[in-house]
Amino acid sequence: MKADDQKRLLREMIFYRRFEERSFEAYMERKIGGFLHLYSGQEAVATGVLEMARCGHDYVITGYRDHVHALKAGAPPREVMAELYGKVTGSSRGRGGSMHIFDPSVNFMGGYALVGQPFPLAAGLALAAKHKGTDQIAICFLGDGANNQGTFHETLNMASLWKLPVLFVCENNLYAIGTRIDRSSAVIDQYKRVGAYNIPSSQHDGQDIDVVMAAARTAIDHVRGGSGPYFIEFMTYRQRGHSMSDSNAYRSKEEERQWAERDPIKIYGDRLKKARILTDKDIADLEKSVLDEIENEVVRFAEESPEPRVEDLNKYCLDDQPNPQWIGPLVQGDQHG
Amino acid sequence: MKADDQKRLLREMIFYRRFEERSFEAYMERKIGGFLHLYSGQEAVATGVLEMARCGHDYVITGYRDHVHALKAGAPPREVMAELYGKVTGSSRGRGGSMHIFDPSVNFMGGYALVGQPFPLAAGLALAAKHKGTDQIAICFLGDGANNQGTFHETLNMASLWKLPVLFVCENNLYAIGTRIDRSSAVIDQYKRVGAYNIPSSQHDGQDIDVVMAAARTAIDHVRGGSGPYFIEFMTYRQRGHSMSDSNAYRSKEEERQWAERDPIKIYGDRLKKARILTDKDIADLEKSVLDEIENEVVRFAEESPEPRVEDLNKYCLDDQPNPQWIGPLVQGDQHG
Amino acid sequence: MADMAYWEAIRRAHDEELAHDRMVIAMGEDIGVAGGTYKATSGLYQKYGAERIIDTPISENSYTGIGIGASMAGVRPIIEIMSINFALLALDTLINAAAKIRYMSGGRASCPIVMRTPGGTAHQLAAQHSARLARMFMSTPGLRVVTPRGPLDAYGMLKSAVRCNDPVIIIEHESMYNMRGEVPDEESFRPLEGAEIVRAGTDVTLIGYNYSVHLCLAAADKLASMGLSAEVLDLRALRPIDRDTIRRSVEKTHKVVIAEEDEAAVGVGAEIISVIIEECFFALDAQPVRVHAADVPVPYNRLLEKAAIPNADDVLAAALKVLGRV
Amino acid sequence: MADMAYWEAIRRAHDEELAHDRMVIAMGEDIGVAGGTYKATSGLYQKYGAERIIDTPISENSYTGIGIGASMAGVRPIIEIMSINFALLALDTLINAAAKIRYMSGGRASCPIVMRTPGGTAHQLAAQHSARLARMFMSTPGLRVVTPRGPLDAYGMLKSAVRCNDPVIIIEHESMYNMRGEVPDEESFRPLEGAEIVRAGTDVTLIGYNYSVHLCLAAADKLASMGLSAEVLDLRALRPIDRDTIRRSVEKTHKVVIAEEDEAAVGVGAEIISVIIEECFFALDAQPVRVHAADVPVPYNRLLEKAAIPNADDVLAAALKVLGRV
Ligand SMILES: Cc1ncc(C[n+]2csc(CCOP(=O)(O)OP(=O)(O)O)c2C)c(N)n1
Ligand SMILES: Cc1ncc(C[n+]2csc(CCOP(=O)(O)OP(=O)(O)O)c2C)c(N)n1
Ligand SMILES: [Mg+2]
Ligand SMILES: [Mg+2]
Repeated sequence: MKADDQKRLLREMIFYRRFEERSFEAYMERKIGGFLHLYSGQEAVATGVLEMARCGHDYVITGYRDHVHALKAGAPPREVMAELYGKVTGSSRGRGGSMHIFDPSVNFMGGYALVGQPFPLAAGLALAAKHKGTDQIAICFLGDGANNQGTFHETLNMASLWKLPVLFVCENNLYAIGTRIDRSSAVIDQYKRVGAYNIPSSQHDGQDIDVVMAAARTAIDHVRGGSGPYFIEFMTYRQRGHSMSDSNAYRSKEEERQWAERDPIKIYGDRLKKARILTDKDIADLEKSVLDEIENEVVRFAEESPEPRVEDLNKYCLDDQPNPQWIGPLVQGDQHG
Repeated sequence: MKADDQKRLLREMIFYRRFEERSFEAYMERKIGGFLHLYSGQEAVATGVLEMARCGHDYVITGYRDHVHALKAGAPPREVMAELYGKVTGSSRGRGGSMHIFDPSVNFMGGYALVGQPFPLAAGLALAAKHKGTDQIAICFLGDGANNQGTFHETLNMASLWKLPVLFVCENNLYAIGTRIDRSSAVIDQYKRVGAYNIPSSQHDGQDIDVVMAAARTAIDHVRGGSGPYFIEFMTYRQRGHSMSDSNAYRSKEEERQWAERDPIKIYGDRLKKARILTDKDIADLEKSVLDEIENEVVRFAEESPEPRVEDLNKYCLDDQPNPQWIGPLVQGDQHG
Repeated sequence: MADMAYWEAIRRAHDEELAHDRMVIAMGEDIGVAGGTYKATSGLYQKYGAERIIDTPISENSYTGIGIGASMAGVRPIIEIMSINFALLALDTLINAAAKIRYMSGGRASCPIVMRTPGGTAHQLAAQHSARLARMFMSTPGLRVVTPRGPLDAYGMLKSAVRCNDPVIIIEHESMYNMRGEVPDEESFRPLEGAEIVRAGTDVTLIGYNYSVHLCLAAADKLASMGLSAEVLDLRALRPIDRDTIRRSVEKTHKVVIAEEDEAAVGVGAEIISVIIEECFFALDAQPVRVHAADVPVPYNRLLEKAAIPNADDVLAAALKVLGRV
Repeated sequence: MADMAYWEAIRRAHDEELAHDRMVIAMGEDIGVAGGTYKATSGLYQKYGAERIIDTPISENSYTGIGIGASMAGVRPIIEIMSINFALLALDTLINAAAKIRYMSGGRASCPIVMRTPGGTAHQLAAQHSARLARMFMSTPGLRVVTPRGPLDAYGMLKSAVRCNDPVIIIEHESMYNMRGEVPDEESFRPLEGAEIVRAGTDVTLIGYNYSVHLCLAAADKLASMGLSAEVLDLRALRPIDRDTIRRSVEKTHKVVIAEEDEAAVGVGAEIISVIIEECFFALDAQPVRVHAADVPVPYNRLLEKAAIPNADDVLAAALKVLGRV
């Protein structure tokens, strides 16, 4: 990988971290409402996997912890932030909020709040790609907890049976809200749960973006090559609580400290410094430019954007411009028995 | 096993076969309605497994193909037949019919029509046994098709996690209605789907009751011994269509012929003859006595039993004699804000 | 005009839409090799192949979800759920996903699926195979819900549903698949909205949908023989409801009976009564009456089943009551 | 009398019932080690152990099914589903199994489970976390459905539900867990049936349940300040419905408003209107009005959310309309 790309990747991860932390602040100021699930600490996974995908072309779908996946998939940051603010300029026009970022213009097919619901949707996107005969693949990011839903089993079986081009990325951050993985899954290594479906799988460090990219390369090549689905597990850790109201009381400070040392931005930054690609000063500049961009382009846009109009409450429930041939009106007298 | 027990087992299987075939006839005479799923050809599985269980003590639960499981679990044959007739003397008082035989007096906890629904119910019965501290186990009989439901995955995970005393018996008859197993399951051997749950499993011939009993012994000892769940798969074949309306058009005559040779009653009868435990004449006598019993005790009872009273339509919807303390009436004026 | 069975009409709609647009596919249990429980897809597997007529494992929630996902990317799936009872397994993906995706994406994504399923009692299928549940879909914004009462609508509404950009739930009925009726030879469509006056009348309005329209028609015949003129209205669409046609009929007859095969509680009848109250309370000359099933799971025994489910005589009795004839 | 929060009342009921009967257990996601999303089981894991306060994986359909299976064999599970939206995943086991097992077994088996879950909008939780869905349970024979509006009922109805032999669905509300109220110090029970006249009045009846009772009370206050006397009726139980209390109130006031937080279509309000029509059509002086949410998935944006969900002013406006004051 070229040095420029490496620098770009580091900047992206710094940007994502700052994006999340800034939305935390906006939440505290009550500018963002609802549930807010932050991705801080897990950046290497989405960034690394999607770096290997063809964003804008491949379908990407995930759960409620979705900002960074949307951003890396190509959703404009200011639109994502505006969505968190509930503004009409937001990715989902202010209707979805943090958990439901959508940007089909870059094939980012949404964040979903129901744990496990994206599994079949992802397989369906893959089925569509296959049916259309494109070389698109579908990438589904979900947490470790989601694997306990029936949809995991049902979907992986069908994806394998029908050789669908779908990559399942399990972001194993060891917890589903406050429930540690060994208390919810009879098999701790999630990639081993897939043997029952004839789907190849593997487990990797999710904090080192180089590891993530190498693993994703293999998996994506497999899927795009027409060999059917692949399941890839990355071991990672969320640095913050599950959502804003969570104090992390269920996990030890020691565990948190250990994982903090394996911060993906730190790991990658140190590597680039060691390789003399960047100096401390360069990184400080990067951080400054990110702060600047987020404040002046992203947040300002969100702040200044208008609210949706209350008169538009009913918009988007159904197709606003249906073809009358399918919908009606019905001509009375055209009776049948 | 003693010769007397062997003779009894053979008679039981003949009885079950005749019971099913006789209900087929009654269905044709429109004395039985609804859906009727017959067990002919699979008798060695339920008979063999439950021979090794403690019927009346252990919990047994299954799908809609449930007559023989109920009978072997201890439900009186005439009550099961009366249920098929919809009579008030039936196992479920005429309310359930063929698919919903219940006899909690012998811990036969029902037949269920929703494919996959009994998985969690069985685990729940096991949880209750464990919680009560008895040495009961729960035995869940289901078909190969049921393993594709999400409840399979969800339940097996929890059963393993909580070490519940539950035995899952998969009756793999190769088809789910008209869909052959290789068209619905990415892994053909069903016992291999269980690796993901840390549950021991094995696969056996389901047509030879001696094989079934030996395998069931091991599995039941494991479960009753407190080591958690076990999953056991028996390869078998239904001789008739899925239900009355099914012509079996999707399977070859050749396949049917091959399996007909492996009729469990024939296999066991031949073995007992070879071992000189029974002669042809003995078997003919057995058959005659079974016919006689079914005609004169079972069917006659069903025929002669009364219908439920239409006035009782609303009975059994809720507890008919609730404790007024929990239900009401509410004393007005006892207000709160 | 061809005289055909309800199932044949559905099969024809499938066939035409599959031929018309390669993006149309069908999925469900036993719909392919086996041709469908009610033959609604028979022969299509042979004609269009396994990639377009997809036999699914018994995994209702996820194969429905796969259809929904595919629909977000340009495919037009017709999803069959063998019985509406099994659709309870797929409600998460239908209600939490399909019905809400357009809205929560601010109109940027959509789920043009069709989900077809028979609801209703047939012949002693007992509690787990006899639910009707139309109410659950009818109450969900973001869905369209239609209930074809005969071959013409079964054919033409399925065709419209496939082309419509919203998720459409088509509720059929186990006891209607063999009903026969006329369908034009040339390709045609029937709208997904609009109640239909199936029989004009002046003394009382009998409102039905799906199978219960036939109970209303039978009751109207009997009323006619007594010299009473009943108007029979087929709701056709349960979502959205055609309030105008209901109002106009009630303003004409001033008396109304709603017949549903389902239990009353929070059901279609309750909603229609409320609509009438909202639209034309003061046009009512008598208290509207709902005819409905007993408030119990459906029993197996044939006498109990019969007692649990309303029939044409029950509609007749309700009409006579509304008309003050009893 | 102790003043306590709604969540504390639920916690106390759990604690007392767990202490009273070893067969009582609790199950749900994050209810044990983490103490429950709304603290309704906090501290109980420490007190009763992992065998009785069971943290479940994210497997709603099957852990609910496990609870149901256990209940058939003598255990009394209190099952928490973190949000009613997720309960759609468990409807098969709740509606096809729990609600029907007693009936289809001819009374030989029963499922004495309690399922508790919050339904309702809170603060911008958006479409997949804001459904109310009480209607789906209310329409199902074989279930009991209750909606405690405050700590007293939250405490006393949970206790009764645990001891009752039927499956009981308790619908709580995200926005009520911190509401406070008086609960007697001594152990007590509240019945699972019966509507309650929360405030007596003569001019108009305002009917609510769950959170919407509070909208009715607030509207009644405003009406009082205008010299109008509203009677506020809390349904308390959605199944079975207390038809008598409703009828008596309407016969007194002749005017009625039904307030529900849910969308109107096939909802609680529709059923109550139908009940009123059936019970006392001719006692009505004005057309009954239902106050309800907009017919859309719930939007995230706070202004849209506010516009989508009814408030006390909407109830007031409806009351004034019914009273002919506008
Ligand atoms: C069907 C469903 N059940 C429960 C929840 C509540 N819930 C939200 S997130 C979550 C934990 C999910 O954990 P995991 O899949 O590991 O993802 P993570 O939050 O760790 O990224 C739960 C239980 C939900 N949103 N949907
Ligand atoms: C949830 C659900 N989906 C679909 C059906 C329709 N159905 C009834 S039996 C059956 C096949 C089940 O096959 P299997 O589990 O192998 O059992 P078998 O009939 O072979 O004994 C299907 C699809 C159902 N009853 N329930
Ligand atoms: Mg996690
Ligand atoms: Mg089978």
